[in-house]
Amino acid sequence: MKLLYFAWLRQRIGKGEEDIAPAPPAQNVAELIDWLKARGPGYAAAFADPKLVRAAVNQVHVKFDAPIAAGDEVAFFPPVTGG
Amino acid sequence: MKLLYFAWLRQRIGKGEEDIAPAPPAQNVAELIDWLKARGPGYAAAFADPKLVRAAVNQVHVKFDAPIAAGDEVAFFPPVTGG
Amino acid sequence: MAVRVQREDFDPGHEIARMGAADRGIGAVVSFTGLVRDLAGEAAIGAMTLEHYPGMTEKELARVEAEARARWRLADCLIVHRHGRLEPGERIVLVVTASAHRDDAFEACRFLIDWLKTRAPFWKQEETGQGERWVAARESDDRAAERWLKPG
Amino acid sequence: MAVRVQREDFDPGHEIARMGAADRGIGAVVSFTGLVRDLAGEAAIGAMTLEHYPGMTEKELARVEAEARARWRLADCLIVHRHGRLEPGERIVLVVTASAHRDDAFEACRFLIDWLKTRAPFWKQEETGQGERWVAARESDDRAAERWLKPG
Repeated sequence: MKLLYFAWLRQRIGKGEEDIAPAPPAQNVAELIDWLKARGPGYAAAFADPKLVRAAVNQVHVKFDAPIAAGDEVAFFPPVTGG
Repeated sequence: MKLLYFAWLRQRIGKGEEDIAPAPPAQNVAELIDWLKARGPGYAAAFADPKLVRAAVNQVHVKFDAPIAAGDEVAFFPPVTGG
Repeated sequence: MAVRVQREDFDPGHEIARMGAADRGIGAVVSFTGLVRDLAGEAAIGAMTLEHYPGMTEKELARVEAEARARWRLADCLIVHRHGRLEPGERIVLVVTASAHRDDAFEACRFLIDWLKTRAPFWKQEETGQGERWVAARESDDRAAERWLKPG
Repeated sequence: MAVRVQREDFDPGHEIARMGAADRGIGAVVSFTGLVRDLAGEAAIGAMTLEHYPGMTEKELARVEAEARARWRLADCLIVHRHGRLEPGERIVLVVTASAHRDDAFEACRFLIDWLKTRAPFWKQEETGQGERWVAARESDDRAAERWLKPG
């Protein structure tokens, strides 16, 4: 599973992307967040308030109950501020 | 009194402007239209359907009950179609 | 803040760039460019001639522009309207508005074009295969302008 | 119909002229140009850096553009969004829409900028006198986008 982090999530976690193999034992985005929070203080800080976090699976905006699978690209980021 | 005609009113009347002195015996725009209609067939054709005509006094849009005076510039034209 | 009535063409890009560069508080520049279409209703248009009322045109455009500045927070705005003979594809009118935020710039730009279409003394005569004809005012333009009379 | 994500500046005038010249049935071209302001809230901005999600950005912009084309009659439309470091006064984003009539061009242009502000994965980091900070999403942007969800 390929994970991507943007903006202040990237800064808190200390990297912009990582490949995790075997894939984490998570059926959906919410479970993946819980699994990541246990990985270390940077992850815990990044996901401390999940209301500030948005997710995309395979480059499509999703809610936290969206299912995920081993080959997916999952991205986490703050609400967007372009334009 | 300076009178101006635009678009198809100008074409029907056969001129774009004229000075009328002494000023026509009209207290308002409606009376001026009645006076003009009696001047000849071009004028009668131009003002045949007053609903198709708009007026300005001293370069300000007005309704037909607007008062007019000897030194005024009065213009007649169809509804505008710019832009 | 300016109003120009002219025969000559104008350059929307130049006006947008100039307006955006004038003030570092500007976050949004909206432009409307009106072009001569080759189809008006069913008849193919060869060209059109825009007649106007010199003197009154400038006053009406300035009045409309002052109204927009009173209703929205604008850093700048510009109306350029051409007159004379124009062929399909040629630019007729340009409205550019600049503001800190896009709401004001969009609303004011839309107001200005809606309003000048019913207030500014211009008349279009089209050249078609069947001869020349004066363009009738569109009810939809009246309705577009009237919605700005309602509060909110 | 195009979407571009790039570091380089763009030229609104060139895009407006190109779009207007493509089709003699186009009567209205509307553009929105977004610029970097030097004041965001109270703090003076030295510059900002726009981070984005390569791949997803282009897909989201294309999706938003397809939605606009489905909802309005557009002859053409274009979205250009920059990323990287930008200073006050620099252009960030351009939306241009072209249609036979101004209603469609205005509505679609407004929809596109409202929608891309809440859908396109860009994040702004501002450089202020007190250091760098990430710009928080504005509730007003969410509301602006949400109004397009309502029918009519």
